[in-house]
Amino acid sequence: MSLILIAALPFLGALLPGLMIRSGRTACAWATASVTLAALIGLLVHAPAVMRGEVIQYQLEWMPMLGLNVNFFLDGLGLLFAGLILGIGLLIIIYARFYLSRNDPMGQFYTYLLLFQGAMVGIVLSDNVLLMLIFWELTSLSSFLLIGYWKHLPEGRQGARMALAVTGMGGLALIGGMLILGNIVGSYDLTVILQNKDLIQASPLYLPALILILLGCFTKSAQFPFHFWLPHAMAAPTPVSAYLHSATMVKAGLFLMARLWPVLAGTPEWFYIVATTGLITMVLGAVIALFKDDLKALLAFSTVSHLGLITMLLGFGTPFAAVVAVFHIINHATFKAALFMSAGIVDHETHTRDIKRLGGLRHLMPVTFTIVMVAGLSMAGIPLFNGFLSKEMMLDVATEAPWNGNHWIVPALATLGALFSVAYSFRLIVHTFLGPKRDDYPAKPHDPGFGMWAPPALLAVLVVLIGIMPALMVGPLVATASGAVIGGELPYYSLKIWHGVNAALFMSIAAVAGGLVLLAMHRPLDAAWIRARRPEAKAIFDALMGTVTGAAKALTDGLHNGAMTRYASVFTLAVILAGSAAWFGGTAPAPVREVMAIGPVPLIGWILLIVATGCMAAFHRNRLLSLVLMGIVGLIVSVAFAYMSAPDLALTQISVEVVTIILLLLALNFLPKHTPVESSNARRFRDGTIAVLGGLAVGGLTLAMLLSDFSQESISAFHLANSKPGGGGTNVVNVILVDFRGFDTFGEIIVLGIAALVIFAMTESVLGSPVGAWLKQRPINPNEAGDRHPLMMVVATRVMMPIALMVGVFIFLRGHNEPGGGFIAGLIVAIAIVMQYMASGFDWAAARQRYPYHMIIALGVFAAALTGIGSWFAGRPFLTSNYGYFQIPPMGEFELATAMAFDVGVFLCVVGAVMLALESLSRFAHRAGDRPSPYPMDIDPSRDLPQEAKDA
Amino acid sequence: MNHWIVAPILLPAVMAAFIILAARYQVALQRVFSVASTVALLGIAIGLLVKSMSGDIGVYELGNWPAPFGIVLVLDRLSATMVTLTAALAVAVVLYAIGSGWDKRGHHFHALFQFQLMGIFGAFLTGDAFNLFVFFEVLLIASYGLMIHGGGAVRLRAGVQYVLYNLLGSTLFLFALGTIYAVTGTLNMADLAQRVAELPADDTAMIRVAAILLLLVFAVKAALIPLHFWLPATYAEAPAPIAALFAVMTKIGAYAIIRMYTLVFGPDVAATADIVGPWLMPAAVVTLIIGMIGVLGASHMGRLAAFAAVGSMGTLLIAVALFTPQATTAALYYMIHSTLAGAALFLVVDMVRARRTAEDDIIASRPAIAQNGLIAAYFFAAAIAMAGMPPLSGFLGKLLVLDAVRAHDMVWVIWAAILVGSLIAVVGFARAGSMVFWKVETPPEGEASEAEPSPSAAALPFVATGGLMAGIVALTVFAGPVTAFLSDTSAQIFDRDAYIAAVLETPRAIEAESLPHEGTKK
Amino acid sequence: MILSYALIFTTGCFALALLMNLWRVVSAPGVPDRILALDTMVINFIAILVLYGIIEGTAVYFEASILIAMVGFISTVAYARFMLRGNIIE
Amino acid sequence: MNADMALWQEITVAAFLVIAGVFGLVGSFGLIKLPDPMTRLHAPTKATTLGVGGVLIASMLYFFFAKGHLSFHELMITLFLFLTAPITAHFLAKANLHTDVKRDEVPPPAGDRPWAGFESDAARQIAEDKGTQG
Amino acid sequence: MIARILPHPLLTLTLVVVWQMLVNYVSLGTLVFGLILGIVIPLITAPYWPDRPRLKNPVMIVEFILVVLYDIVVANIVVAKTILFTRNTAMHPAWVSIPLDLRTPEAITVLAGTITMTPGTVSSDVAADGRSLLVHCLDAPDPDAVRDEIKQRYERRLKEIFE
Amino acid sequence: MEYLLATAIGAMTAAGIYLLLRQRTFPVILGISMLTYAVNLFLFASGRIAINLPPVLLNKTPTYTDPLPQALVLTAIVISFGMTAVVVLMGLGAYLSARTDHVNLNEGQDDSAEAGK
Ligand code: NA
Ligand code: NA
Repeated sequence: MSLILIAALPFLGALLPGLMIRSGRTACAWATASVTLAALIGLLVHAPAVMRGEVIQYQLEWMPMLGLNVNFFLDGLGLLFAGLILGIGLLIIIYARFYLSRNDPMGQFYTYLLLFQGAMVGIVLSDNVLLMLIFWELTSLSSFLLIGYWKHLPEGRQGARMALAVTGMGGLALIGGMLILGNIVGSYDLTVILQNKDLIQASPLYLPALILILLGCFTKSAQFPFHFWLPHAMAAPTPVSAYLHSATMVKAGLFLMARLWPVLAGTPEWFYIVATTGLITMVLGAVIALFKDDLKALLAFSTVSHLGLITMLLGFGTPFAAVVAVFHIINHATFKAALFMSAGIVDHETHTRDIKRLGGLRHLMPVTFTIVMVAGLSMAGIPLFNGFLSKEMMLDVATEAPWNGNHWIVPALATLGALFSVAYSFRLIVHTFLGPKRDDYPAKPHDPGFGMWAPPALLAVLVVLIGIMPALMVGPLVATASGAVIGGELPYYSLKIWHGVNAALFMSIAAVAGGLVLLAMHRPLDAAWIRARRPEAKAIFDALMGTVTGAAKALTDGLHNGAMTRYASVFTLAVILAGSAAWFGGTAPAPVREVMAIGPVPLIGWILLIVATGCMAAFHRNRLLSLVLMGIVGLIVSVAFAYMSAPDLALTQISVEVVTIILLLLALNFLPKHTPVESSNARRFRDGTIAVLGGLAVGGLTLAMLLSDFSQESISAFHLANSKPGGGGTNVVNVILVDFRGFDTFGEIIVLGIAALVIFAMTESVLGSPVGAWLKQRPINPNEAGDRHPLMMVVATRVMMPIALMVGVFIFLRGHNEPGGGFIAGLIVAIAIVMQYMASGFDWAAARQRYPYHMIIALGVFAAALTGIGSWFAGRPFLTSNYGYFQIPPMGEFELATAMAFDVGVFLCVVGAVMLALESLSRFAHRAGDRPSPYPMDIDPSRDLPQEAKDA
Repeated sequence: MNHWIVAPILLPAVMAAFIILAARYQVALQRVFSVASTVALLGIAIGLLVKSMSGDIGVYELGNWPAPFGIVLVLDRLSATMVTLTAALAVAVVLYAIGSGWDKRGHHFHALFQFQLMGIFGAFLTGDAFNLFVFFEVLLIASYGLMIHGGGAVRLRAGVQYVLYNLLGSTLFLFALGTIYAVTGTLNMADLAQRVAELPADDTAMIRVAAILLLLVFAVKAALIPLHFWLPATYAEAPAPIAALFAVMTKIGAYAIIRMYTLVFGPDVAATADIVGPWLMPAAVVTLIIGMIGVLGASHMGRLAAFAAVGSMGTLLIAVALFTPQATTAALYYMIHSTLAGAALFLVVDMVRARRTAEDDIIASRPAIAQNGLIAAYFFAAAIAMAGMPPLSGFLGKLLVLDAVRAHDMVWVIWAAILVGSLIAVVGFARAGSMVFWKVETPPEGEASEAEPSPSAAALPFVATGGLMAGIVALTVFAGPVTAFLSDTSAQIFDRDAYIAAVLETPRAIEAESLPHEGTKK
Repeated sequence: MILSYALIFTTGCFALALLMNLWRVVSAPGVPDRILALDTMVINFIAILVLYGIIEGTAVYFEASILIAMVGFISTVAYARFMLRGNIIE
Repeated sequence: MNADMALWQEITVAAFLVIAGVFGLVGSFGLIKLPDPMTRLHAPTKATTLGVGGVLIASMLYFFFAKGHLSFHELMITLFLFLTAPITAHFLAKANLHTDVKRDEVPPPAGDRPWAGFESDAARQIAEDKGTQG
Repeated sequence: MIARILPHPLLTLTLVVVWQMLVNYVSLGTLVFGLILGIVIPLITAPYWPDRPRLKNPVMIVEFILVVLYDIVVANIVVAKTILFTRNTAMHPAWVSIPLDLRTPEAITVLAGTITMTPGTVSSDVAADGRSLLVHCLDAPDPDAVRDEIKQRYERRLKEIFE
Repeated sequence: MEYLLATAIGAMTAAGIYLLLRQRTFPVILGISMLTYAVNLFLFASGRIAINLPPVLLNKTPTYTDPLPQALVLTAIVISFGMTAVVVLMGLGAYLSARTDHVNLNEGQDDSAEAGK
C-alpha cells in the first residue's frame, strides 16, 4: 500500500463513523476498526522490506515554492511507531466500543480518534519537516477534541485547553526550529536534513534550532517543566488516555528526538539539555506518581516518569542508549496501554478510580487483576517482564554517563527513579487488588465482558512474551528501528534476560528493595506529602492563564475603550509625527517661486477667516453660533476660490455650503443646542497643543508647496491644450470633470447617490424603531412661534423658484464653456425646491412632487452610465465624448456634446440626492398630531373672498 | 477594445441603479437582481483572471484619453486576483444575507451592496491615484450604509465612530494627493512612478511626506496600529454579512500599499526607500500581537472575530513590509486566505447570535443552540484557519510568511511575534469555543432541553459559510498552483518597467496624439 | 486716478463693514442679531466681489455673486425659521 | 484696470462707488450702534442694500464706459437683493418678536385673531376648522 | 388654451427678461430660447403657484415702481442720518398696526416688501387673519401719520393694480 | 499672498483638529468640516495660486491657472458633502436612539435627561 494511502486512510475513514453510527454502535466500531486494520495491513506489507534495510518512499508536490511537499518515507523507526499507533489503535477502538456508554456520541468519538490516528501516522511517516509540522499540530488539535470529549465536565474542557496551550506552544516553537533547520540545510526534506549533521552542528543557529525543537518535543512528551498538562488530560475517556497518553501522542516528542537524533545528538548542548531534563522528569514523575490516589493520575505521572527515562536515554547521545530507548518505547507502550485500559475497567466497574476507596478487587475481578499484575510488575521492572529488560539496560547506560564530570549523580538519580517506580507500581497492585474485600465500593465490581478485557490482555501477553524472549519477539524490530535512529552502525547490545552480575543488577535490587520499603511506609509518607507545601502545577497554570487572559482583556478593553477622542488624537499625532519625521529626513525644496504681493482684499479675507476660525474653536459650545461661524468660513473660502481664479469652485463651495447648513439645522433641531463643558483644562491644553502642531505642520507644508515648483511639467498643460480641440469646451475645469476625468465624476455622483440612499435607509430604520414612536409622541415645544408657512415667504418663493430654475438652466448650459455645469445647476435647482419646502411645508410640497427622488437618482446614474456606454458602439472606451456644432435657424449656432448628456446625469443625481436627503431628514419632525397642511400658506385672506371676486 | 475591464465597475453601478428604480419595494426582486449581478461579476472576474494569467497588462483608457492625462484602468495579475477574490466573497455574502434574512432588516441593502462592490472593484482596477481616492470614497460611503443596516443604538454609535474615523482618513488622503501633485504634477500611478524616480536628490522632503501620508491612509484601511482603532467596534457591531464582506475591506489597504510602494515608492527609489519598510514592519508586528491578544481578551465573539481580523492584517503586513517578490507571494496567499477565513468566522458568529435567545454573542455559557454540533464544527474550522493552525491554508500562509522573513534583520522578533501570536490566538479560540459550544447551560428543571426552536433552519447560511470553507480547503489543496500563480503575480508587481510601459506606451497613445476627439463642424 | 482712489475707499469701507459684521456675529446679544449680522456680511461680500471685478476688469465673478446672494437669502431664512420654529422644513 | 475713460465717466463711477461705500459702512455701523434688535434691523436692510446697489450700478457703468457693452448682470443681482431683502427683514423681525417682544408690547391687529407669530398651532387649527379667516 | 400654455404671462415675460440678463446680450436666438424656457418653466412650477392673481391695472405698476424707487433713495439718506447723527436716546422707535384692505397674498407681500424697503419702517408680522400688518418704525414720533402715509401712498396703488 | 494662504490653511487645520478632539458629535462634525475646508484649499494650492487667470479659454490671456487641482477639489467638495450629510444623519440617529451624542462609546450613558429638548 502506498505510504500516502496509509497516512490518508484514517483521515478518509474519519468520515465513516459519522455515517455508520446510524447502523448501530457495533457496526460503527467495526467500520472504524476496519479502517485502522486496513492501514495496519498496508503498513505490515512493507515490514519485510524495511527489515531488510530498505526505505520506502512516496513523493508528491504540494507547495514547491515553500519546499512543502507530501513526501513520506518509511524506515525502521517509522515502522515501529506506525505499527504501535495502528496496532494499539486497533485495540483501543475495540476497547472503546465497550467502554463508552450509550449516552456518549460514539460516532464523534471515533471520528476524532481516527483524525488523531491519521495525524500520528503522518508524523511518523513524514519525510518533509513542514509536512510533519502540519501533522504535529493536527495531533494537538485532534487531542483537544478527544480530551474535551466529555464536554459537560469542566475538567475535560480545562484539561483540553491546557493540553492545547502547552502542546500548541511547543508546536509553534517547533515550527521555528524546523524552519531554522531547513534554512541551515537548504531543504525541508528529512532525508536531506539527516545527511547534514556537520553542517547543522557547525551552524551558529544550531543552539536556537535545538532549543526550539526540544521545546516542541518536551511539551508534547510532558517533560519537566511542561509535564503538568498530562495528568489533567486524564479527564478524557480512558480509551483516549490509553491511546494518547501511553502509546502515541506523548511519544511523538520522543519520536522526533529519535528522528533527529543523528543530526542533533552528540553535542554537549544536547546532552545537558535532553539528558538532564529526562532525568529530572523521570525522578519527579515517579515521586509524584507514588502519592496519587487517582488510578489514572498515578499512571499519568508514571508515564511522565517513563517518558523522562526515554528522553534521558536519547539525551545520552550514545548509540547504545538510543537502542535502549527504542526498546523501552516498545515496552512502555505495551504495559502502559494495558494498565490504562485496566484502570478504565476498574473505573467502569467500580465507578471510582480512587485507590483509597478500592482494595480487595483480586477476588471480584480476577481477570483484570491478572492483567494489572503482569503489566504492573513490568512497570516496576521485575524480571520476566519486558519492563525489567529495558530498565536494566537503562541503569547500565546510566552508570556510564558522567554529568559535568560527576560519575555518580546520574546512576544515583536513575536508581532513585527506579525505586519510586517500583513503589508506585506495587502500590497500584497492592492497594487496588490485594487486601480485604470492602463493602463500600460505589458499584458492585465484577470483571467486564470479553471485548473489554481482551485488548489489555493481549498486551499483557506481549509483555510476558517480550519479557521472556526479547530477541525473538522484538529483536529485529529494535534493530531496524534503532538503526534508523542511530543512522549508522549499530552498537553491540544483546536483548536477553540475564546480563550477568553487574552494577545495574545491584541498582535494580536496591530499587526493588527500596521500593518495597517505601510502599510499606506509604501511609506516613503520604500524610507528609499532603502536608508539604509544593507548587501545584494546575494552580500555577490556572493563575498564569488567568493573569494572561485578564491582562489580555485589560489591555484590549483599555486600548479599545471606544473613546473616539483618544482614537482621533492618536491618529492626529501619528500623522503629525510621521509626516515631520519624513520631512526632516529629506531635503527640503528651495523656495523658487516669487511671492505674490498681498492686496487689501485678500488681507481682509484673511483677517476675517482667522477671526472666524478662532471664534469657532473658542465658542464651539454654542452650537448655533459655531454653525453660523462655519458658514462664514465657508463663505470666505468660496470667495477665496473666486479670488484665486477658481470660479467653478466658488460656485460649488457656496451652494454646497447652504445645503450643508440646512442639513445641520435640521439635525440641530433635535440635538442639544449647547455642548457641555467636559474636558479638563489640562486636556484642552493637550488638545490645543495637538491642534497647533497640526496647524503648523499643514501650514508649513502648504508654504513649502506654494514656494516650490513642479519637478516636471504638470499634466494639466495637456488639458489646457486639448480642452477646446479635444473636449469641445473652453471651461477647462468642466471639461476635465466631464471628459478628461469623467470617471472621477461618475464615482462622485454615485457617492452622492449612495449618501442619499444611506440617509433614507437610516431614517426609515430610526423612525421604524421605538425611537420613531417616541418622536411622534413628543410634546409640542411651547417655545415655537406661530405661522408655519408665512405668507410673504410663500409668495416670494413662487416668484423665485422659476427664476432659480432659469438660473439653473443657464448655469447648466454654459458649464462646458464657462463656469457652471451640471453639479452646480443641480444644487441650484435643489435649493429652489428646498425653498419651496421651507415655505409651504413638507407635505404640501411633496404632494406636488411628481417624480420620487429615488427615481431621479437612479435616472442620473443611468444617464451618466449610458452616455459612457454609448461610446462602446463607436468602438471607443467608456466615457469617450464627442461633440458637434448645430444650426437651428432662429437660435443660431450652438454646440451639443455627449459630455452634456453625462452632465445631465450629474445634474439629476445631485438634485435627487440632495432632495432625498433633506426630505428624509425633515421626516424626523413629523408629529402624531400634525395635520398635513391643505394650503400652501397659513394666512391667505383671499380664501375668504367670494369665488366671483377671485375670477374677476 | 476589451470593455470587460470596466465591467466589474459598471455592472454593479447600473444594477444598483436598476434596483433602486425598478425594485425599490420588492425584496424578492432585489434579491434576484443582486444575486444575478454578483454571480455575473464572479464570472467576469474569473474571465479577467484567466486573461491576466497570460502576463499581459491590460490597460483601459477611459474617455479614450491616453495616460497620464486621462484615467486608466489596469488589469494585471494582482488586480485580477483581488477582483476575483472579492467577487467570490461577495457571492457567499449575498447568499448568507438572503438566507439569514439580514437583507430585510432595513432598506436598500442590495443597492448598497452592489455599490459597495463597485467601489471595491474600482479601487482594485484603477491606475490613477486620485481615482483611487474616489473609489475609496464610493466603497466607504456604501460601507457606512451597510454598517448601520438594521439600525439600533449601539450600531449607530459605533457607525458614527467608523464614519468619523474614515473621514479623517479621507482628509489625509487628500493631503497626500495634494502633496504628490504639487511635487510631480501628475496623478497617474505609472507616470508617478517615472517622475518620482527622476526626482532630483535635493528635493525629497515633500515626496517623502507624501509617501508617508499615503502610507498612513492605507494603514487606516488596513487597520495597522495605531490607526486600527476604527475596526473592533465596527466589525463587531456591523451586520454579520457586512462584517464578512469587510474582510476584504482591510485588504484594500494592503493592496494599495503593495501597489503604491512597489510601483511608485518602490524599495529602489532613493528618496523614499528608508521610510516605508522600516515604519511598516514594526507596526505590523505590533498589530499582529495586539490583534491576537484581542482574540484572547475578547468577551464577545464579534470582537473576537474582529481582533482576529486585526491580527491577520498584522501577519499580512509583515509580509508586505518586506517588499520582496517572495514575501509578496506569501502576502498574497495569506491575503486570500485571511479574507475567506475572516469572513467565514463572522458568519459563524452570526449563526450563533441568531440562535441565541437574547441574540447576544457574549463568550459565556448559554442554553444549547440549535445545530450546535454543526456550527461548532464550522467554528472549529474557521478558528483553525484564522489562528493559522494546520492543516488549513492559514498554516501554509503563515509558513510562507515565516519562510519569507528569514533574511530580515528582525527575523527573530517577527518569528516570535507570529508564533507567539498564533499561540495566543489558539488559546483564545479554544477558550471561546469551549465556552460557547461545550459549556452549555442546562435549562432549569422541568423545562424542555431544546427550549429554543431553530430560528432559521434555512440551508442557505450553511451553504454560504460552507462555500467559504470550501474555498479555504481548495486554497490548501491547490496551494502549489496557487502559489505558482501568485509568484508570477509578485514577479509582475516588481517589474515596474513593464507596468509603466503598458500604461504609458500602449498602442492607443499613438492614436491619441492625432486626437480622436476632433470636433467636427456640421 | 479718481476711480482708483474711489475703489480703494469703497473697498476699505466694505472691509471695515465686514469686520464690524463679524464682530457682531460673535458678540451679538441675541441670535436674531447674529443672523442679521451674517446676512449683512453676505451682502457686503457681494459688494467686495463686485468691487474686485471692477479692479480686475473682469466679469467672471458675476455667477459667484448671484449665487452668494441666493444662498445668503436661503440660509438667513433657514436660520430665522430655526429660531422661530426649530424645524425649518415642516 | 482700464483707463480709457473720460473724466466725467470716471467721476460718475467714482461717485457711485463712494456713495455705496458710505452706505455700506453706515449699514454695518448701525448694526452695532443702534440700541435694540428691532432698530438694528433697519440699518442693514436699507443702507447695506443701497450700498451694494451702488457698487453694482458703478460696476455696470464702469463696464459700459470701459468695455462698451451694457451688462445686465449687475441689474439682476440688484433686483434679486431688492426682492429678498424684505423677506429676510420680515423673518428677522418675526424672530425678534418671538424672542424679545412680549405680546402686549405691540398694538393689536384689527381683527379678532392675534399677530401670526403669537398664535399657537392649536389655536390656528381651531380657527381653520371654523372655516373662516375672520 | 392660451391660459393653459401660458398660465401666467407676466411670469413668462419676467423669465424672458431674466434670461436676457443672464446671457447678458440680446439676440433672436437668446430671445427664442428664453421664450421657450419662459413657457416651460412656469408649466413645470405651476403646481406650486395655484390661484394666480390677475392684474387689473398693469400700467399702474410703472408708477408704483417709480414712487418706490424714489422713496428708497430718499429714505436711505434719512436712515443714514438717523444712524449717524441721532443719539439712541433721542430716537422714537414705535410699532404700528396697519389694517389692510388688500386681500391677495401677492399684493400683501408687495406692500410689506415696499414698507420694508422704504425708510425707517420694517413690516414685521401679519395678523393671523391676514387683515393687519405690523410695522416697526425706526424713528416715528407720530405713528398714525406713518400708517396713513403707507395706506395712502402704497396700498391705494396696489389695490388698483391687483384688485 | 502665499503666506496668507498657508497660515489660513494652517489655522483652519488647527481649529478643525481642536474641534475634532471634542466629545460630542456636533462639534466633531464641524471640526471635520473645518478640516475639509483646509484640505480643499490645500489641494487647490497644489496647483500653486494665480490671480485673475481662471482656466476658461474665452479670456484672451495667454496663461491660465492650473485647472486640474480645481477639478479635483470640485470632486472632493462633492464627496465630502455626501459624507457630511451621512455623518450628520448618523449622529442624529445615534443621538435619538441612544439618547446621547457622546462620541465615546464608553461614556455618555447618563445624559438621557437632555434628550428631546
Ligand atoms: Na479583515
Ligand atoms: Na421701510
